[in-house]
Amino acid sequence: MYSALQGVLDPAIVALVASLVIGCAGIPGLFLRKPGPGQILAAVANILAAMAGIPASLQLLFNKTTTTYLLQWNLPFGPCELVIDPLSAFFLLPVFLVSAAGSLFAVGYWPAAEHRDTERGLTFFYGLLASSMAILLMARNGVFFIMVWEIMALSAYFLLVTEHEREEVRRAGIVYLIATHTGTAALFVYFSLLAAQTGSFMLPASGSLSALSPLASLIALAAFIGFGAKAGIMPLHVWLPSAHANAPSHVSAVMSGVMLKMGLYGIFRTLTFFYDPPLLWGGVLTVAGILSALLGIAFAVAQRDLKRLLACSSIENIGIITTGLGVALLGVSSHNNVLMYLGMAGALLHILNHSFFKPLLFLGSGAIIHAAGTREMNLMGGLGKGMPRTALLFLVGSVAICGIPPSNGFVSEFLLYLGFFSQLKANSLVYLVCLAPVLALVGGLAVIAFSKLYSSVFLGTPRSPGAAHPHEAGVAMLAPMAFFALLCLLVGVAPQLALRLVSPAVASFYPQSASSLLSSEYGDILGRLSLLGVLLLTTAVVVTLFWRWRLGKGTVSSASTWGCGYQRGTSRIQYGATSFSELAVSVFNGIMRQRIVRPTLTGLFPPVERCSDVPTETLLERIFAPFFALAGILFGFLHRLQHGLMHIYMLYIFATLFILMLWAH
Amino acid sequence: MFAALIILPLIGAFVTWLIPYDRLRPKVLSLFAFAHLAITIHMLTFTPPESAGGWFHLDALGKIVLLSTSILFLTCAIYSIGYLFYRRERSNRVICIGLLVCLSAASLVTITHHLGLMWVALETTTISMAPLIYFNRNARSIEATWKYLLICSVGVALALIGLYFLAYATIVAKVEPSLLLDDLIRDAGKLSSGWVHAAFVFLLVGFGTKMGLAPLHTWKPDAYGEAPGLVGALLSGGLVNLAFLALLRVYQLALATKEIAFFQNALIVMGLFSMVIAAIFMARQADFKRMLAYSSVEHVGIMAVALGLGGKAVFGALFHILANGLTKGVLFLSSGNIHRSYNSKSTDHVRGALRRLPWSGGLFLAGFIAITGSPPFAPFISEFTIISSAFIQGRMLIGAIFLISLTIIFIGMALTVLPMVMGEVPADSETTSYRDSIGTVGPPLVLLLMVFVLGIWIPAPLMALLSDAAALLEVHP
Amino acid sequence: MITLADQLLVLVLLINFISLGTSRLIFSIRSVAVQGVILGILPGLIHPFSWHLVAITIVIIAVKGFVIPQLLGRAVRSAEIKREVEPFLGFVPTLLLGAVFTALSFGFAGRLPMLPEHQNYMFVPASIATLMTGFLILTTRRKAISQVIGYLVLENGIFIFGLLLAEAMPIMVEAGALLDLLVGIFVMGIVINQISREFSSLDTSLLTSLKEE
Amino acid sequence: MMNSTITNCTIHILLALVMPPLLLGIIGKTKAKFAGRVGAPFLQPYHDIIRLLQKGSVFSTTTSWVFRAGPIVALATTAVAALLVPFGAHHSPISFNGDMILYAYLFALGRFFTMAAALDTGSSFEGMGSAREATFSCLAEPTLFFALITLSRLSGSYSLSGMLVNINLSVWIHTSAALLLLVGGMFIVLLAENCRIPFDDPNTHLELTMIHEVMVLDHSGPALGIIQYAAALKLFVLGAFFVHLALPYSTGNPLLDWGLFIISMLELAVVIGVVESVMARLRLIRIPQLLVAATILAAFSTLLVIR
Repeated sequence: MYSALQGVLDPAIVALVASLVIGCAGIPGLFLRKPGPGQILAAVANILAAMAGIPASLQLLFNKTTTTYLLQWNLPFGPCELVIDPLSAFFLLPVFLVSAAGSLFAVGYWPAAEHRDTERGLTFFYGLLASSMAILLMARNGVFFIMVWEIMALSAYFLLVTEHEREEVRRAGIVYLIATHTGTAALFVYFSLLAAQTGSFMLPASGSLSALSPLASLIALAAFIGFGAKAGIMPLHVWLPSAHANAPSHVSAVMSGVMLKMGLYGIFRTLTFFYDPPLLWGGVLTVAGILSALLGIAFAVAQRDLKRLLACSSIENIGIITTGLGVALLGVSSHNNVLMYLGMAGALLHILNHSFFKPLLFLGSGAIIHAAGTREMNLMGGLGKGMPRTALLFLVGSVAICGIPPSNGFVSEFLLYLGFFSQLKANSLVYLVCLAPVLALVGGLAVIAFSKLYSSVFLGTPRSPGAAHPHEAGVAMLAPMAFFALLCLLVGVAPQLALRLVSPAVASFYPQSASSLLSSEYGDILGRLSLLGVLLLTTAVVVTLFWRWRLGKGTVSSASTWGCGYQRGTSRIQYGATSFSELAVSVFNGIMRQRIVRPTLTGLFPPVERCSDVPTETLLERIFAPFFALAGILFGFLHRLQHGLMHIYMLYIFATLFILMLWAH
Repeated sequence: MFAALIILPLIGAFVTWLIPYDRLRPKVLSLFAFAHLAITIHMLTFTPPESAGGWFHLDALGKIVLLSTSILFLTCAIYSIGYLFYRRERSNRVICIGLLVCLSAASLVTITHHLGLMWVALETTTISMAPLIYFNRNARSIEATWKYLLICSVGVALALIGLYFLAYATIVAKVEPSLLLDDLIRDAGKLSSGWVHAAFVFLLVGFGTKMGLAPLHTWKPDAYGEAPGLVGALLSGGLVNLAFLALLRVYQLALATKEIAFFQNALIVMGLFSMVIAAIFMARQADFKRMLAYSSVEHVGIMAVALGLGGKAVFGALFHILANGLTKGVLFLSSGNIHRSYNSKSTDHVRGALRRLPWSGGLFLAGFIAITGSPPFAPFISEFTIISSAFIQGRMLIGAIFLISLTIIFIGMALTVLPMVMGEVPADSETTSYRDSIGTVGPPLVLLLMVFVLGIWIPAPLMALLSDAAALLEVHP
Repeated sequence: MITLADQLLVLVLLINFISLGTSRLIFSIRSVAVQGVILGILPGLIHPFSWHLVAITIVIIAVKGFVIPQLLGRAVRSAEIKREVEPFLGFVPTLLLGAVFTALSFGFAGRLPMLPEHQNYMFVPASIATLMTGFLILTTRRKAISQVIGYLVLENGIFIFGLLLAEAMPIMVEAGALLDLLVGIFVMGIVINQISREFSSLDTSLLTSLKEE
Repeated sequence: MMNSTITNCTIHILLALVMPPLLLGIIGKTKAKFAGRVGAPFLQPYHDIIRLLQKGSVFSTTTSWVFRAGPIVALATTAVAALLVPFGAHHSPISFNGDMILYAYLFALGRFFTMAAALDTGSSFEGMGSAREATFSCLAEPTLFFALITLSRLSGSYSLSGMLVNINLSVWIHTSAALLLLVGGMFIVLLAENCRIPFDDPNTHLELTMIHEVMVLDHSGPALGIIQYAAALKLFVLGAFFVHLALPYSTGNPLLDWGLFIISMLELAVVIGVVESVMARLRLIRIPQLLVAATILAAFSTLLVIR
């Protein structure tokens, strides 16, 4: 396929066509009378497009070629170029991958037969979202960029509110829409300022601007706000948890696995413009990143809603990526190639990894929700017996997202660690190394969060009748998950291949950093990693064999769990999700907020009472909501200007006339 | 040719007056509207030479406004067939006549270069719209009509005295006394600044009142709120543009008389003020038609700011005439349908419109997205042009205020519109005879399509027209 | 001749003060009618005789002096309201303000260049003063009928200024004047009567149901 | 040279395989002596493990394959970790830049599966144990990393072997303050990670107070044997790290060095035994504070060396 493509077609054309095909995938379904075929058609189209698009973008990535097309539009914003350079090609990979997998998953997860009224719109906007993201990566005209960007944001909104009968979903939708629109406003400023700087709406070429120019810092700020809001960097993340939690699961997979990356892409792209970014920018990005990582995972630990937990961990992962980017930027400013390379490689690789395991987990959550009929982890349990395959795949995802070897998550974090440590020999930016323990803490918290998630969902015994009789997910749902799980393990066991995938993108970013020397050096180190991964697996196998051998010798019997003498244990007294994380929450109190609803027990024989603790959205509930309420009150007060009294209206006119007269003379 | 444009609707008015059947009138109305659009397009392609000593002269500016008005009017006329069918309870003779008279006057505004005549035509549109606002014949509508009529008349009276000042300035300056735009521009240099200043102030306030710039907008929410949907569409999509055209004429004059700086600043201040006011009043708005009225205040503000900024923003302003007009049509017509179906304008009662009226609800939602300047719709093009040129000119503060109020407006509107269209229809909501039909959904749908197409592709002729018009409004050094 | 016009203008100013000062609606309606008649006569005094002129004069006197007052009178009688009680601003303050504005308008007119032949006549100040008076009435009175009166006074102010242009561009002036009259009649004749039918009163403070809560 | 490395590797692996239970034995003996008892023989742990391996096993009906995977992964990860850490002055069989990070994360993998296995039983006690394990070990992570930073700064090396082997008396003399802080911190971590007193009591049977023991309550027979061996190995591996940090002397002679290493490991075992005898278990709520204290010690040492 690969070599055939090379001969036959220009990969750029292929990628372009593929992304357009995805966009149109949902349209036939709108006009077909029967509900089923449209969805199948869309899925097939998506998968075919991905099968064409991924090799094409790989080729573009490795050939380090930059292809340019001119789109003929007569809007007064200058020429509209479509360019695919290695960076775009790199970001194209997750777009094709995840959208295809999600569309296949949808066939099983959101069957048209059962959701007649919503499926059409869902499929259509899903395709629109995917293709707009693909086009976005090629857009080089600022205005065109904004247009595609907004189409992406809006189609995501319409996907999000698919189940808009539910109040919760509507709230999530409004919060998301407001957040994204505010971000877009920042982008308006961003592109206008760029135009003011360069004199045209075309995005400037890489390294063509100086960060010392007066507008530069404003531009960077606008970009940080506009793109950061989309990426969910703290404190611009408020919309993220509820949005990802309330969307249909395959949509959450795309939103979290790909759409967040578009924000990051914007930041990456912006940074390429400047050849001399000041230390400050790198510092800001690093701090924002590490804070997002820490707070994000801290929130995740406290969650009791399956998908909210995943969403919060998206904030964490975005934070890790941003940290890597910031580190790389510091490397640029301090002319330290190693730092630059490691930071950038770590960030890009983590982008790739996150787009493997996060969709895996979100799709898995979809399967779980089908089986248990709820998102509340405290009501689940024991699903592993009913749906072993899902459980296995989900386990892979959980291990991967914790960044534990031998999984892909570890590799990218490993590169970042190397980056931090690499400053020890250099005498500049030594304190950067203090990020390592923080990242370690993040890793530890991630282990808490995901062991909580996995065990309270799949292990133990069902905590509610709803979870009692789970059913295994169908092939359409399992296949994409299995695919992602394989990718996770593959990258985990053979990280050097992944590094080879990343290096061209790094080179396109800061050519001087990607000296083949560096990449080969770290290639070797990652080679050792893969060696140890294999070693680990073999050891495990050996131990297993040994154990089975011993097992064969002795008698094997089964009994109920040892209740330490108490034999009346019900499923209700086993450790639930909240109780598992309670200790951690109490230790990290202050970062993670939980509203604990405690009953007051009175009398000798108090009535039945309930105690529950609810994780809170600190920023949203403590700051934004009150602010909006205040504004509402103020505006309500000002509404009295429109009091319906005619003569006062006349006075307005008279006053205006008078003031203008005074001003004129 | 010019005559046809004016006379035809008047004939139409006479015919509809003669027709005794309520069912027939709207069809005749649409027939004449169609003819009017045909003539308009013909005139746009083959521009007739100026006639009557320069009294009639269709320049690029006029063309744009004429085109948008004529398109909007035709859609409203076709819509009225379906709409008035649901208002069988009362005769539609007055409304049909009023519409046609208004159309004739509107065309006159666009084609004349004589400020006095333009003023007369404007006043006529004001009067002819009054009975339409009073269509519902109840206490609220009479109050709305009263406020609309009195405030607008005062405004137009001020405009008149502004014109008198201008004329007197010509007399004082010993040039041939005239209110022909071209003569005025020619002799602009000689006019005494005192009178000219006074004239500009009065004209700005006068036409500003008609256009609805804050704080002269007070009549708008009442009139738009009480008028039927299609009247609202014509008020906010048509009459507003006529008043804006009048301001453009004054602007042309101001360009000629080196008094432009003051005029531009005044425009910017009033425009930004209108946007802020709109932002404040759209939040927590309990009546969706009034919300649309404030949205109209916002958009006249946008146009005023754009005009004040000058340069590339003027292009944005001119394109916004078209974009805003058509989008407002979508919003008002679909909101009219929703109003019919729920028999309420209160956002507390209207819920789950997408469930009850998939088409109208969807149109309303799309209109909201379009009017708040989201691509891929036409208003985005104009609004982005304006914002970017503000920043490119380095006028950060103006750009910032502009953008912030746009954002607040978006939030306010979202918080009103989304709960309306989403969710379930409340069980206790009144059921009415209204159902979405091609007659009532088709016209706004067509408008939405236009808005969409203009959002991604501007036809070359239109582009040429816009740039010619923009050329008329450039500062001549 | 034109000096007489000037003296009549003084009369017009006086009538402004009367309509500001009085609380009895009928009275102020009559005074405005008188003002209208005077304005009707004025063109005859400053322009050479012509049938055209006669026609204009007659129309104006007829409408301003009789038709509109009749309509208003009927409305007032049908709504059975005698006087403007509790105006938004008291009568004395309004009078003072009127005086101030008149003075201001003289000052304003002084700063504007004039044709020599108009130089020492008070057309401009009178018109602006009348305009201001109209505004003053519009902004200080609550009752619909008094606001109509305010609007008429405003119109009269504009009309006075129009006299300066009458020979330069007669059609323009007449068109303007007549259209204003049309509006006047329209507002009074239809709307006022509709209002009095709906509310059985002409108090605009009743017309305040349309507002933001 | 070549075959010397081979011999070293073999010795390394042999020690890792054979020695761990002995430490447990010595600790037990020490405690017995303090208590004035004779105590079990030194080799008792070996007997226990072998006996367990010969027993049959009982599985809870609620458990799934995850439960069975727990011990296996625990042992496997620890074993691989044992290959990364140097014993005494000898380089570890496998070492490369950044292996210390792998070293730290391998334990995380083992922990993840142990906790999962515990929660698979659906017993509230085991849930309790794993919740505590998760929280405390998460608190212990940063300390380890600060230690690694300090060492790597001092030794200028990015691999465990490099950084540990390069720590010798001269380095100690120059930066004794930093290293003392570090030793303090690491000792706390050592106790916490291996669930010794004052954090946890490996041979109490009051479930409510336990961490590690309660997690493995439901394992039986060979699985339990594997777990106990893995625990011993973990103690050994972390101990080796600590010992060389605390007693960094090396004679030039490889064999002597091995001897030194073995002796110092035994010393460590005795020390742990002493600590366990003279201290009582902390209340659970105090444990995080102690761990944070350890982190602060380590952080200070880092600051001292990188400023």
